[in-house]
Amino acid sequence: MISPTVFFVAIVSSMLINNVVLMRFLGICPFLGVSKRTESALGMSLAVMFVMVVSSILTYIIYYYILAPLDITFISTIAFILVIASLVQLVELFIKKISKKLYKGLGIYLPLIVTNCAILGVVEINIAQGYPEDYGLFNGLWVATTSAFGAALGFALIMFAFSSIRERLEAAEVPAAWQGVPVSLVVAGIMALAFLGLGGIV
Amino acid sequence: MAEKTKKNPMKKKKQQLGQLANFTKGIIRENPIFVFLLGMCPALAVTATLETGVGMGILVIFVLTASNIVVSLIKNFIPDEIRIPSYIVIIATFVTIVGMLTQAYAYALYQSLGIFIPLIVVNCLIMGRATAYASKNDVKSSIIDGLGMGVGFLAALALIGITRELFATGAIAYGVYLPLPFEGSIINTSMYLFNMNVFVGPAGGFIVIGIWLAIFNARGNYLKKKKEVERQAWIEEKKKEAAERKRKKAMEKAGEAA
Amino acid sequence: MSEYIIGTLVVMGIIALYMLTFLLNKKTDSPGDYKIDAIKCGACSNYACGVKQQFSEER
Amino acid sequence: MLAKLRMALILFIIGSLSGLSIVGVHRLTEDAIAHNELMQQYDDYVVIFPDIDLSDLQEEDIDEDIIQRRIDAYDQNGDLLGYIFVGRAQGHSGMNTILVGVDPSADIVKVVISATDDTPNYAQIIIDDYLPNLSNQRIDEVDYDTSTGATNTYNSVRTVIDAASLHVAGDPAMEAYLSVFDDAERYATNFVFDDEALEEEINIFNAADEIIGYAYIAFIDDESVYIIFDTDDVYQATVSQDVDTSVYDDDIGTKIADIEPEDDDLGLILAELKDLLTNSTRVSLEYIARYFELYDDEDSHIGYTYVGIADGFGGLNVIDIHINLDGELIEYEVVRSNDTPDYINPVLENFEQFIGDSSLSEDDALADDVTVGATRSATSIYNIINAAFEAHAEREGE
Repeated sequence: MISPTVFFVAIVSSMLINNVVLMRFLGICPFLGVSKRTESALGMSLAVMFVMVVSSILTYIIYYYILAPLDITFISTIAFILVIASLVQLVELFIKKISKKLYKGLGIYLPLIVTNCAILGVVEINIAQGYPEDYGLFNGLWVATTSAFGAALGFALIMFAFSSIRERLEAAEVPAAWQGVPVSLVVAGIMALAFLGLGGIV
Repeated sequence: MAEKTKKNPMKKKKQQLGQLANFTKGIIRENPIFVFLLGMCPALAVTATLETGVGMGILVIFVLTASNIVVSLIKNFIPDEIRIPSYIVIIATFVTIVGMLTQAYAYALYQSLGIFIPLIVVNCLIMGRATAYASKNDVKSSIIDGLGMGVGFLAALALIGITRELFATGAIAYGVYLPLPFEGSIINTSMYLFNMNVFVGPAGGFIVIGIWLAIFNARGNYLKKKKEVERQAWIEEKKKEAAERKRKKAMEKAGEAA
Repeated sequence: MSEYIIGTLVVMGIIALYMLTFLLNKKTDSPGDYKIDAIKCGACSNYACGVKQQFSEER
Repeated sequence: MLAKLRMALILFIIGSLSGLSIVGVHRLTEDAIAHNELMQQYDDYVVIFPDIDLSDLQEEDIDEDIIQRRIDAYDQNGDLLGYIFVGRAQGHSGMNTILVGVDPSADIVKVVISATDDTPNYAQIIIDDYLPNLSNQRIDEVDYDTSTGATNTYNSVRTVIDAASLHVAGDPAMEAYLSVFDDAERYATNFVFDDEALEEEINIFNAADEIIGYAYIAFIDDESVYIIFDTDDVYQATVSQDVDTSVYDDDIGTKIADIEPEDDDLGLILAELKDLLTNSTRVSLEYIARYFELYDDEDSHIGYTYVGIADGFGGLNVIDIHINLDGELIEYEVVRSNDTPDYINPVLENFEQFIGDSSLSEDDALADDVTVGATRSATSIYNIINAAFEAHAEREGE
C-alpha cells in the first residue's frame, strides 16, 4: 500500500504549491468571470470539484486501461475533451432528474465547465505526471484522484478568496482605466506572489 | 449577396474593402485578448518569452483557420441539434493534429508549451468564432476572419511576451523555441538591470496583462471622451445653425411683412 | 493498417458516447418552469462575454 | 426517422474522418517524434562528449534514488570516451535532471542540467558561473564553490555528482584487486587502522560472497598503494599508480612471514604489515577483525586483545578489548573515535561495570539514562564488546 503521506503531499502540492489558478494559469475565465459574488464563486467551485475528480478517474482509466494497451495514446486529447463533455452532459441530465433546487444552484455552471481549461488541464497534468511509474497502475489512480481533488480545493480556495477581495474592491475607488478586469489581474498577481512563498512546503 | 454584387460593381468594391476590414478588425477593434478577454489562460501561461507566445499564436491561427474552413464548409449539412458537439469534435481533431505536428517538427516549442497545446481545444476564441462567424458565412470570409482573429491573438501574446521577457532577462532571444535556422537575440542589454525574475513567474504574467489592459482601457476612454466632445461640439454647431436659420426665417418673415 | 482501424474505431466510439449523452441531455426537460440561459451571448458559451458585460456595466 | 438516419450518417462521417486524419498524421509524424525524443537525450550527450558515437550507446539502468542511468560513451573508433551519469535531485521547484560526464580517469568532463523547473534566471546563474568550475576536477574530490543565490539548484547538482562519484567506473581500488583476482566481485572495509601509513584492511569477495583475499591500503606520498594478499597471507602484488613496486616483485608468492622488507617507504609499511599479520589472528565476525595474544611484563600469556570496529556517531569507532584466559573482560580502550567526547565518555564509564564479567547485559549496557543522545556510540561499543566475548568463546571452543 502507499503511505498516507503520499496523499497528503499530493493534496498540499496540488492545492497550494501548484495552485491551478495562480501557478498553473488554468481556469482564468471563471476566475475572472464568476467571481463577482461569493455565492456564485462557491457554486462554480462545487461544480468544478465534482467534474474534476470524476473526470480524472475516468480519463485515468481510459488512458491507462484502453489507450495505452492499444498503443494509441496519441488520440488522448480528443478522447479527454469528449469524455469530459459527456460527463458534464450526464451530470446535467442527472441533476435535472433529481432536484430542481440543485439544478437552479449548479446547473448554470455546468455548460461553462466544458470550456473550463482547469478540468482538461488538471486531467492532462495528471496523465503527464506518470503516476503508474511511481505507484503502480492501480494505486496511481488513487494518487491521481487525490491530486485532482487537491487541485479542485485549490480552485475553490482561490475563487472564494478572490470573490471576497472583489466585493471589497467594488467599494474602493479605482481609476477609470483600471476598473474591472485590470485591477483584478493585478490583485491576482499579488496573490500569486503570496503563493510563491508556499513553494518550499513539500 | 454574391448575385447582387454582380449587378452592382460599386458594391463589389465595397465588399473587398469589407474583407480588409474583416481581417483587421480582429487585430485591434475586436482583439480577442485585450477586448474580449478570450483565451486568457494561454495568454498568461505561455508568454514568459516572446517566442513561446508567438509559437502559441501560430498554432492558434492554424487551428482557428482550419476549423473555420471546415465549419463553414459543412454548415449546411450539420443538423442544428448536433452543431455544438460536432464543432467540438472538429476542433479537437485539429488540435490533436497540430499537437503531433509540433511535437514532430518543433520539439522545443512543444516542450515549452506543454499542456497548453491540448488546451487549445477549450480556447473560447476558436469555439466562439466557429459558432458566431464560420457557421453563418462563406468559406472565404471565414478564412479571413480566422486569420484576422488569429493574428490579433498572436499580436497580443507577442506584446505580453516581449514585455515579460525584456523585464525578466533583459534580452529578447530568438531561435530557442521556434525551429528557426538561426538564433540570437534582438535586444540584448546584457546586463542584469532588468533581471526581474518575478516576470517569468505567474505573478509577473498577471500584472503585465493587467497593466496592458489598463493601458488599452485608458486609450479607449480617451477616444470615447474625444468622440463625446466632438459630438457635443457638433450638436452645438447644429443648434447654432438651427438658431441662425430660425433667425433668418424670422427676419425674412419680418421683411415680407414689411 | 490495423492501427488505422483501431484508432478510428476508438475515436468514433468516444464521439458516439458524447453524442449520445448530448442528445439524451437535450431531450430531458429541465425541471419545472426553470430554464437555464447560460448561452446568452451566442458567440461563446463562456463567461468571457459575461465579463465584458459586467465590465461595461461597472463603467 | 429519415432525419435520425441522416444524423447518424453525418456523425459516422465526421467520426471516421476525424479518426482517420488523426491516425494518418500520427503515422506521418511518429518517426519524427521518436527521433526528437531520442535526440533530446542525445543532445546533452553530444554537449558532454562531442566525439560520441550515438549509434553505439551502451546504457545501463541503475535505478537508485538519485542516479538513474549510466551511459558508456565510445567514439567512432570504439575507444572509451567516458561515462555519463543521469541523475535526478530535488531543486528549488521540482526535480532537476542532471547529467554528469566523467572521463575514464574519473575527472569530470562536463555537468549539464538537462531538465529543470527552477526559475530560468537562477538556473542560468548556476549554468554560467558554477558548472564550468566543476570540469576537470576528480569526481570524488570535487571542490564545490559556495553558491550565492540559486542554492537549491546548485545543491541538486552537488547531490547528483556525489551520488555519481560512488558509481564512477574504473574504481582504482577495484581495478587493483581485479589485476590479482580475476573473480573479484566486490570489496568491503574490514578494519581501519589507527596508523599514519596504513589506512584500511579490505576483504575481497568473489561472486559467491566468499573471501578470496585481503588488501591493505596505505599511503606513500599521498598516493594510494594497494598491498594484496591471498587468504593464506601470501604476498600477491602491490598496485599503485606512481610508487615503484618492482622491488618486491621477486617476493610474489611468498608468505608475508618470509618476506624481508627493505629500508624504503614501501618496505616500512611491509615491515609493519609483517609484524601485524604474524602476531595476530583473523576472525571473521561482524565487529571483530582480529585478535592478538596478550602478554604481561614477564612475557607470560595472560589473555587476548580483540580489536573491534563499529559505526559510531561520527564515523568508525575502533576499540581494543582485553580479555583474560578465563574469558573475563579486563580492560577496553578506544583506539580511534570521532564521536564527541562529551557523549562517548559517559558511555565508556558505564561499561566499566562489566569489567570482570564474561558476558554483557543488554539492559544495563544500553540503559536509557546513559545512552540518551549517544545511542549510536553506546550501541557500537556494546556490539564490539559483545562480539569480542563471542569471538573468545569461539576460539576457546576450537
